[in-house]
Amino acid sequence: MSLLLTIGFGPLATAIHNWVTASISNATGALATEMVIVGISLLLFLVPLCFFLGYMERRVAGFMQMRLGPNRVGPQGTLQIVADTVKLLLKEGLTPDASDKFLFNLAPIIVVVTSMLVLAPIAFAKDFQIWDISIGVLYMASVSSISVIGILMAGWSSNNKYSLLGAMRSGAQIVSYELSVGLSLITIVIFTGSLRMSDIVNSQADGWWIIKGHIPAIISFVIFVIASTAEINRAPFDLAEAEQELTAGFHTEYSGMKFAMFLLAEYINLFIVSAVAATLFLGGWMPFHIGHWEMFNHIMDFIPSSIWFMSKTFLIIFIIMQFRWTFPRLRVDQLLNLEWKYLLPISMFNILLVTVCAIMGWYF
Amino acid sequence: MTTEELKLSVATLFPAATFDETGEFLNVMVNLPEFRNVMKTLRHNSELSFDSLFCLTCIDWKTHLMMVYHMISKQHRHVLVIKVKLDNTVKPEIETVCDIWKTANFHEREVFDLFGVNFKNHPDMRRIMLDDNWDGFPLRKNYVDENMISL
Amino acid sequence: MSLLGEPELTEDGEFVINIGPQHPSTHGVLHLKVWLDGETIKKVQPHLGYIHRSIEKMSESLSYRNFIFATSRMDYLSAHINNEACALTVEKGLGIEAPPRAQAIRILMAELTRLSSHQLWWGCMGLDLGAVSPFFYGFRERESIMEVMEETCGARLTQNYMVPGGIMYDIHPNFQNRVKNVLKQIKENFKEYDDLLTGNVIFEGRTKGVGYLSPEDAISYGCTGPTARGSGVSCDVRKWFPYDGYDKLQFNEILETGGDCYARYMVRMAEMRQSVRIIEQMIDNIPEGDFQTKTKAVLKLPKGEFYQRVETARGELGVYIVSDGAASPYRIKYRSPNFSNLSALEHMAKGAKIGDLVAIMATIDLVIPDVDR
Amino acid sequence: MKEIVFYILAAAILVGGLLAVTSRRIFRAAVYLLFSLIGIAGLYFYLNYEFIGAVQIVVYVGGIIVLMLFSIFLTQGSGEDMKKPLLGRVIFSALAAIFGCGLVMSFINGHEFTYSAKPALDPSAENIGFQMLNTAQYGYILPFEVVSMLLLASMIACIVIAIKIKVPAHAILPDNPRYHDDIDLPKELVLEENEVVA
Repeated sequence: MSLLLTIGFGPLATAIHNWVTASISNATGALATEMVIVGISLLLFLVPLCFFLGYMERRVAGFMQMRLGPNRVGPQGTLQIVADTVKLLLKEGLTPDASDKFLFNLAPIIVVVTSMLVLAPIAFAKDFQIWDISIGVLYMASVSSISVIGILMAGWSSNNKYSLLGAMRSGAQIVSYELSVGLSLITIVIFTGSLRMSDIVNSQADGWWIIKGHIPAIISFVIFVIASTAEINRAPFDLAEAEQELTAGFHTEYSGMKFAMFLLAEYINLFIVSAVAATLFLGGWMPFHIGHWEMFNHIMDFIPSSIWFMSKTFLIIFIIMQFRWTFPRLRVDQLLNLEWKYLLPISMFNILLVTVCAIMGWYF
Repeated sequence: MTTEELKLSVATLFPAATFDETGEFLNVMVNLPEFRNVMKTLRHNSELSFDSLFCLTCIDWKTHLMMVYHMISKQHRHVLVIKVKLDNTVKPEIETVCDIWKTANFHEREVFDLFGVNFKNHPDMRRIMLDDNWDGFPLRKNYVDENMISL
Repeated sequence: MSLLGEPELTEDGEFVINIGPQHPSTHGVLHLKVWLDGETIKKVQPHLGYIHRSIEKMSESLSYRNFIFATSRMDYLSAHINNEACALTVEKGLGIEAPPRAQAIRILMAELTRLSSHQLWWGCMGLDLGAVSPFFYGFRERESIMEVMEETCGARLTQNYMVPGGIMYDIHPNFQNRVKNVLKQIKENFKEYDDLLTGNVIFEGRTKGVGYLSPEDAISYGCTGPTARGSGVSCDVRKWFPYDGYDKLQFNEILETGGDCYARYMVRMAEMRQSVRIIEQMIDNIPEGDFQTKTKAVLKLPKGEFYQRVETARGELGVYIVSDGAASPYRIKYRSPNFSNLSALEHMAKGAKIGDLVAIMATIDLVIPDVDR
Repeated sequence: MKEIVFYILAAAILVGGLLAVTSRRIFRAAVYLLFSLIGIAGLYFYLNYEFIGAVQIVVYVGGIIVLMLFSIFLTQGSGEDMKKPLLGRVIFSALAAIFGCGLVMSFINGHEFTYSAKPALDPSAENIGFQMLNTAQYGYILPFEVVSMLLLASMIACIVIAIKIKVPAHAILPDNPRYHDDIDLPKELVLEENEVVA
């Protein structure tokens, strides 16, 4: 493990790439082989990640509620989530009789696949990225908008009134909050002048955008965290599955593995949102540097880039988890008011501000 | 108002009413035909103004049913009990008071459910606790439940 | 789409959903049929009786000592106060009074019950609005009160500590010390309660102006307890018709004029402080002496009618006993606070959103066994 | 290998489109349309027109399909199977489709595809942005603004439609041709025997 960290993921990826292209002469075949390798390693990464996030969520909840959280199964309760997964896998996956069975079974798949697709442009470490697409940020914004269709589909096909109400709420919510998320992403795009993820990270070598971009960047960071919490349907914006109002909203009728897929998608989305915030505002895998403190900067460089990326991401995940266990839920009209009357006008104004800053060069 | 004053003013308003002072509160027995009129007056008369009906129930005396209305005036702080005798135990009927006190809506439904008293002009006269197709009225003294197991 | 052959929308384009009988926010088996226009509530119809046990009918065949214990199962969160109401009614019929020591202990226990009930309500209120953490904070203090109860009564929830003529046993020797510790803990933690919910922007947005009940409607619907006091209707039985020596104590009746969910919330929050105040006055001044008056083995009430009311955590509980001179009551009527408070729900929820309905139900603080009896 | 990807995408588009037209359930039809549109976005990605592909997803999938699903939610009876279309309509639609297909095919066959020495157009976001907001010759600023006017108009229209005007029930009846016996009704409005008005 320590060897892996010292090598770094970037050179590792390059080595694998060279090996594959050398052993398979056909270029398309090599690409396909690499796709398979990426897919398998992604799954191997995501499942433990979701286990850990599930465990972390319970521990954070316990911390916020003066209790311990899971501490029985395995050392410090770490295997609790494994036990739960086994339970979910073995449970009967019910499909209601009066439901539209095709769409009912398709919906969780769409939700999970969408969130996995969005992972592609994320830079996990230095030179370690699945697909450095030239329109990275736009790609993420666009592909993540498909997941709302999965939720609408789940709500409608369950043939349950609670599900339908939950799906309606979630649709209205995601479509509205996408605007704020998009606009706050654009702030950094304007600063950087590129949609490519690697360009955005590289532009932060001399300082993170939240510091370099000062006021407009901080505004859009706050808006991004709020709006993206709403977009991934987490409390205090979890109206789509508001337990006290709609029992479980759009996934009321889901059980077993299909329910676990929604849970999986929720955690992947949580990770993605935090990763995007870390990449755009906190410099992604870029280490923390201070001006001309060469010694300090050098020590910071010594910490592997993947550790930097993960620690920033998990910092934001921790913040979003704290929201969940602190705030009451908003009402549906208040939710839309917040977006259309507060966040969106502020974002619009912020775009103007950031444009002025970018043109005048008022950033560090 | 003290009990004596209350008795005096009720007696002047409704000469047909009879009184019973053995209990804690002043009990007024009212005839069925003038019942609705009495209740309206009690609520809207400015000296009495019984604005709160805090208990509405029925007692099965085997030979007859007795409707009991406990009411209090928040303003004058006096309590009055109105009693109405229902002689027809097979199909008892009485006027509703749920337009005078809104709380009577649920309480009258409960009495309908458990005693079988029909409240005329009640907006929603359905069973409230039991099944819609329940047989009999459980709080009647002659109600027999074959399935009951006594511990 | 049809659900069990029922049309999705009514002829007026309304969407009908059934909240309950199994639903997280009904706090029991309450069934609400809700007509919706989008998310706006057009009409609410409560369907009751899922846990109707006909306690009134059962009591007609129980002796005057035994029927009291059935009432613990009505409003199980203020079981103690329910018992007290019955004991007081029987005492009224017998023409006796509990000794001063018993009365003092009754008040202490009743106020502890009120505190624990309000703490549970506070936790559930947060839970209903989507904040999970308050639930645990509310239960922390409730748990220490429950331990006091357990030590003295031998039971945590359905205490059954009352008998006609006093209380069943004397208090545990540790009682005073433990209660003092509990009070200290509670007073320290009131600040946390306010930090967690009262000052929260989202919480205020969810409760202010929601579920308005005018004072006239509150009286007309027979609302009592914090539900009515939130609308500014004075109705505290402890002040209006004092029993067990409440008239000798210093405490305030809390009134708020808002009439909305926030006002009802604030009434309960302030009531907890008043309960603490009452307990503080009593805890060091429990008179010495008997804890029970001598009564006959078989109690027989004289012919007549007896009505006694007490202030439970949810409002006015009235016990109406009609006696024909036998060893068991001829007819018992429990005028339960929740039954009347629930009837105002439809009025309050009209025009609100589904989320508001949950908030309104939380501030009425429904206990369904008390509605159904 | 590359051809396989193309044929998979093309099959997704065609099968999705066909199922969208033939499905008897309106919600499913919308979902099949979704697959068709995603396939088209896939084609753009396949051609390396990444920006256009992303815009295709944002506009059609994230916008239009979601709006369609929403309007289906708000409509009554969306779960029931739709009535079978009249035979005449089916034939007419099929003819129209075949005609359109033939037209396109004839154009394609008539056109000679030649290799051009010119460099390929740059499909990057920057270039498209410059072109869109270009005021010089061959700039797209005018059409761009005209299209935004169109969008504004349609938004206002949406608001107008969404504002509910309460019409008393008796006012609806006389205008609805179904309730008039003496008027000659258009063919599709005449109910057949045993048919129930939804």
